[in-house]
Amino acid sequence: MTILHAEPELAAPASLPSTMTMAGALNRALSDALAADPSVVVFGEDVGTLGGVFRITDGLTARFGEDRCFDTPLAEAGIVGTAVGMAMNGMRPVVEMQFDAFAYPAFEQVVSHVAKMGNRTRGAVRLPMVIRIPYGGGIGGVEHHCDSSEAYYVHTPGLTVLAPATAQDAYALLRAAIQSPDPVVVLEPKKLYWAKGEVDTEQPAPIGSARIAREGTDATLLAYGTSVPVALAAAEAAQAEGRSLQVVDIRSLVPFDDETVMAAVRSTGRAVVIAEAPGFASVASEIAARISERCFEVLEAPVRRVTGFDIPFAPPRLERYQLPDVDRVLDAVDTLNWDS
Amino acid sequence: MTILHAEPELAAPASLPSTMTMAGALNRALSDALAADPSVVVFGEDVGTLGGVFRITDGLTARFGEDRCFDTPLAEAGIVGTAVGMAMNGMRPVVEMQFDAFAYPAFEQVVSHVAKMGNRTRGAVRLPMVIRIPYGGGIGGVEHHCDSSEAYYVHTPGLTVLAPATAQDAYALLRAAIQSPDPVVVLEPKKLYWAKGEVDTEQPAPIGSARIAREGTDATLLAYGTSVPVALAAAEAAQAEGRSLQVVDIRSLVPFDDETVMAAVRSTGRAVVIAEAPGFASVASEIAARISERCFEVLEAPVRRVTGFDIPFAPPRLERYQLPDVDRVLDAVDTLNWDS
Amino acid sequence: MIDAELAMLPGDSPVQLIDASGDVVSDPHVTMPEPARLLDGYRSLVIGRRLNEQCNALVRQGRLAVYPSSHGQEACQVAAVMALDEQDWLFPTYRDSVAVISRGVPPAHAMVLLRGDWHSGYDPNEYRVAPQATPLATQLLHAAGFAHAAKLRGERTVVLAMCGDGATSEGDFHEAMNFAGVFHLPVVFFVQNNEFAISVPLSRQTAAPSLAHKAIGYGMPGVRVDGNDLAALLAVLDAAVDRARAGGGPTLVEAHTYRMQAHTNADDDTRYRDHEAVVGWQERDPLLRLRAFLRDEAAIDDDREAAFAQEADALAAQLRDAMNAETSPVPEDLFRYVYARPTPQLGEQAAALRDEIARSIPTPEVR
Amino acid sequence: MIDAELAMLPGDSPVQLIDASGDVVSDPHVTMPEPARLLDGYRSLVIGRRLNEQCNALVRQGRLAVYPSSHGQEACQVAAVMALDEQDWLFPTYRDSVAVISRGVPPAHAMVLLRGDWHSGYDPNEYRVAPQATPLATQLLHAAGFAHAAKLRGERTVVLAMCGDGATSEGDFHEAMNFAGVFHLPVVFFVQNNEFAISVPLSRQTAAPSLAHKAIGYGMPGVRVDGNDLAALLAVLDAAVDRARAGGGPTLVEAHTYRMQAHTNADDDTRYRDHEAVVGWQERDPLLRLRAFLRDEAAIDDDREAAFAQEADALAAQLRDAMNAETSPVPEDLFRYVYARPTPQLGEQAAALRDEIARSIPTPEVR
Ligand SMILES: Cc1ncc(C[n+]2csc(CCOP(=O)(O)OP(=O)(O)O)c2C)c(N)n1
Ligand SMILES: Cc1ncc(C[n+]2csc(CCOP(=O)(O)OP(=O)(O)O)c2C)c(N)n1
Ligand SMILES: [Mg+2]
Ligand SMILES: [Mg+2]
Repeated sequence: MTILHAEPELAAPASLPSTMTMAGALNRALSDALAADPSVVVFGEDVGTLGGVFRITDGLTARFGEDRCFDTPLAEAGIVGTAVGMAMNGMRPVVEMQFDAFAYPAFEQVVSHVAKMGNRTRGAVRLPMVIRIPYGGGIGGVEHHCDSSEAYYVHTPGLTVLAPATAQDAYALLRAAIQSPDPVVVLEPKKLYWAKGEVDTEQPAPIGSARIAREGTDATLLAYGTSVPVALAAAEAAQAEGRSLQVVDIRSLVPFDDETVMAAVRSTGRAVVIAEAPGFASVASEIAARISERCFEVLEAPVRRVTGFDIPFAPPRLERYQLPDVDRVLDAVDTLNWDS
Repeated sequence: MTILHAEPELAAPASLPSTMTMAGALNRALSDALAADPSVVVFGEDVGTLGGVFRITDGLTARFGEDRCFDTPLAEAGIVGTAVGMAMNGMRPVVEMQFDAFAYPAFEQVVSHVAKMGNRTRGAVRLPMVIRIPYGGGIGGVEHHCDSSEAYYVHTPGLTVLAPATAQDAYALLRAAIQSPDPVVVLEPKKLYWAKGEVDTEQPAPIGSARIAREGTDATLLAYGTSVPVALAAAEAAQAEGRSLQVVDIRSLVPFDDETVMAAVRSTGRAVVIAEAPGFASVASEIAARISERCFEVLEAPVRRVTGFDIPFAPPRLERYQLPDVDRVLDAVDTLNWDS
Repeated sequence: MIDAELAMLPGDSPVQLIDASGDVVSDPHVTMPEPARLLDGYRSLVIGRRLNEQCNALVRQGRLAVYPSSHGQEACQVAAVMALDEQDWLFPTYRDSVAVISRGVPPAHAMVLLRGDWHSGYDPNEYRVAPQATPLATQLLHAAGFAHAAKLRGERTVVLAMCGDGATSEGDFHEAMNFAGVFHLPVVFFVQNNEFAISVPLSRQTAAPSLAHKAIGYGMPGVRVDGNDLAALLAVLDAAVDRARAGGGPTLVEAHTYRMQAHTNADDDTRYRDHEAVVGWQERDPLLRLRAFLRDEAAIDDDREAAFAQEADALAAQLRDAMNAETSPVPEDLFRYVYARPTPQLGEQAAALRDEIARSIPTPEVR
Repeated sequence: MIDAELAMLPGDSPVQLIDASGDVVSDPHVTMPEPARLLDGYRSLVIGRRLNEQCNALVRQGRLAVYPSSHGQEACQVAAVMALDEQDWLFPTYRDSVAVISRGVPPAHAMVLLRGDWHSGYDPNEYRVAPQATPLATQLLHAAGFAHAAKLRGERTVVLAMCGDGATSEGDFHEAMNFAGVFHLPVVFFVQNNEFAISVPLSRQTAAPSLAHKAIGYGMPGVRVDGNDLAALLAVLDAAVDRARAGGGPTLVEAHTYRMQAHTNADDDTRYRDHEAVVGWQERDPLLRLRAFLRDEAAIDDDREAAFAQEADALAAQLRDAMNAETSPVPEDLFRYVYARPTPQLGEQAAALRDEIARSIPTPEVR
């Protein structure tokens, strides 16, 4: 089932910084990539005439034609599997999985081929393909429409995994993903699709780089995708209480920016990891484990994790209990041995 | 492709403790379950006449008939998906995925239904089913035959995930899994299929309980499945060097035995987690993060992880470099701030 | 070609017993259901149509998060249920709420999923209706497995599994059909071909002469039927269910119908289809033609019609009231059913949430 | 039934041009390939057979980890490659090493996977041969996508994808066939039906009259052919490749053959089939019948046969020597190709391993 949403404004023609929604930025990134490189093709379910259930591919078929952006039969393994073959044959496919949970049928193709083909062939066959996945909750979606499935992908060697939190990064990272010689999974926080921001199409966001989203000195909040606004809001609230929280937007889950992350945590000595996915064996686990190991001697307190509970995603009318929020983050911050 | 292997001895009739291989213990657990409960059915690829490529189902069709143990069409989503329907209709299906990587086609069924049906129906429809997966390397298997895929399952709420390391636990945990009202993924360390051990069919291994595999006072090694013998060998070697290493066999990944694990680490103040899977966002990450958070004040050193590299599993002639071994464990132990 | 093979291939046109104008179409191979049964079916159609309208209204009023309507497909919804016996099982999709309700599930319980209170609102065992499936085609495998268990136990249960035209493109459709064929299972696969998968037309789902032509590839008969003709649907589904019950194995039934409204209220179908097509299908409406037929047969009169309409209105009103009544889902339930017994970890997490709520710190949604 | 439909259905028996005893079978619809081509094909059969024997020997000598032999299926292996042009692509499975080698890949490179040195030993772009696929049916989707790219660029490339009877049960088979049908792609799906999937007989894979009967469900023609008759295989595959190249779309070709040996050396087929069946297939051997035919046609003489045998022996000897020569895979390679540029994390891990090896601490396997 599809969820209600507004339409992205049509991408501005100029390359001057302009304000747009994340959905608009993604749409712009796709059209710029299609215009820039004839080997780029976009396909998936309802991405053609309809423009995608979230309108991320809005207008692409009209502008670039049926051969560059088209609908496929309703089969996710088929979409990803044929993308593998297209990438083997010189194309740069960008495919859309309609919702997070509907990418699971493609899991074997992703794990056993997308992630491994380059290694299997000693680099003779690289797969420059992008799998776009709207992920996460916060939109009142019913079961199967709100999973945070990033852990499955980051644990799979060979994949690059990105999760932007701003319109700017959404544009820049999707462009970078399409240009990458390696397969990239782009996790799009559907909850933030309609959040607006400044976008400078000339400003790159290198894959593998985290971003200091807010300066702070007392503790470091680490977040990505949907949890970045939560972290920023928490930092804002803490400010009032006289606590200075630094916010790191990981944005590139694989490769992981150890340098920026560890430097950030070393500068404060305290850390809270925030992620919407169930916490057990998750990206948050990895970040907490890395920090705990690499910053051991400077940590004033255990690294706290504010994550989703280890449950199937909640039904719409209960989802607010599953999503990390400002209070939970602040509660976690309060436990960081302040009087040590 | 299938890998060469011996045959399990036929299960001993008596229930007195007897020595058998892990393969024999699993075979015995299946036949005992089939004999004890008419609702138990075993199916999968080549599990019938052939008895499975690892002979775990050897003799079951002959003894219990085609209706109780049978071959299916070659389709893993089909095997798991029909098992869901069978479990909905009063059976206790025990299905075999021939190798770890060949369970991926069933991923959507596992994540979106097996794990969620009980929750979806408020417990009205429980799925008492078992998915057996021979996992891990160490047998010289070619690509797709050696994955350690446990992270995918433990991160999926609703699944119980077990990984035995001994013949005794293999028997007891598989019996417990088949009796469980919830769906259970049993990860069988194929590398240990032919390792022998004492099996007392009367001795239970409760789901959710870790096991102290070796007493020790200086540091705690945490392992499961294929990495338990590595941990024990390392502890043995350390003994010679005058270091007393405790070994915890996690064996139940979900539910996780925090009580036993934290008590063990608190008793030594040092911990090394050993697992064969790629380390990034893995079970080892979770264990390290939990210990780092819950034992923060008693830890003398950062929790170390000895895991597989973040690469697709190595080809047979290079696999020894990918597998954790005694030297790597001892090297990790050496870094645990002994002079602090 | 061998006769056995011919028997698995669908006819050149869908089976029809009552045409769009209500006139009888004679077909030697199929027998017209009893008028009484058709009258009963008409009653269900009226109720189904009314409930579809009510649910659309409830979405507009914000009482339902989303509703995939079966407006125009009510004959399929009703026939699927009428073809089943008490002990049989139905495996429906998100679009099949009317079928679920026809099977006896109280409308308000059927709407729990789409209202967002929980993932499913009824006990499948009480009504022998599986939870409505969202991941496409996955339920077809559950249906096959369910039927396999029944067969192993020698029970006479028949399973009817529903899916759409788009779902036939999924690998799970293939595997379910194949398991059913190989194990000769008592299951009927009922495809409602409404020509669209959200915005994607049937031509993007298959190049086959018809979806029913897939059946021979699994060694089962494939039948095409007019999906807006209740009489034809009953005749075809009855035969398929009888075959399955008699040990004759599975059947693939393709009902040709049309999705009269957008995919869901959230969808904007003006983006991908012109209204003419929709209008063209209005005169093929399943209610109109059956009403005309029953009128000709003098099997229905104004009083009966009024009575049906009244009954439908009453049920719709009940649903409206139930949906307007405030419910408040319980946060603790998030942990209660994940496992038969919550894990220690879930115990900890539930306690943390209880504590958080106790401290009555509101947890506002971050926007 | 409509003619267009009939055209998609396979005949009642597999296409055959040369029967088991080497006699010509006349079939109005198919034309016998030129003797020269058949002679060339026979040469490849001899080589293929010899390589299968050599590889089995190499397994016994511990030089190969495992070998799935195509003994008895050489006609399929050879025909698949002969049907393709230079620029065309082959998507083989683990069983199709002989086809891979016929396509020009040096035997020693083809054996890298099964020796365990690396996951694949040749550059797919150099020979236009995809890596041999192990996950069943997955490569069929790659083939469809590859063909789709060729079609989008207006190239005349044709793709031939191979799989076994068991693989047809996988969802990926369905999705690949369907994408090819819907997008009318220049791809030929070539199923070697050798009656077994490890221990599981064909009857457990399908209840269909034949695997070729699946084709109509995707709107493409399905053809059955004698998989041990090189002449028939060439005629059928040539036609399918020509159709694809001419824009006629995909074809499903089912070759009926038999797996003469165990699934691999690791398999024990005495557990699930009796030897009679195997013996029965020996007189249907693809080499024997083609040799008999060529003899009758006086298209081959003792010298030629001796020359072929010699060539095959030489190639086998080359392979043996290459496999006996010690190679030592480089541990650093484990990190080199995972990404175009190794991540910082892989950099760290590679350094750690280098350091470990430098300290020349041996890393014994724990048993
Ligand atoms: C595996 C999967 N992929 C994608 C979706 C998203 N989705 C929901 S309904 C739908 C269209 C289904 O079309 P069809 O099968 O014809 O059924 P209809 O909605 O027309 O009744 C899609 C793509 C899904 N629910 N499951
Ligand atoms: C997805 C998947 N499941 C299971 C296997 C294990 N396996 C390898 S070969 C084989 C049998 C394949 O039979 P068939 O397709 O007929 O090919 P054949 O070996 O007879 O050539 C199986 C089950 C696999 N390789 N991939
Ligand atoms: Mg539809
Ligand atoms: Mg086979």
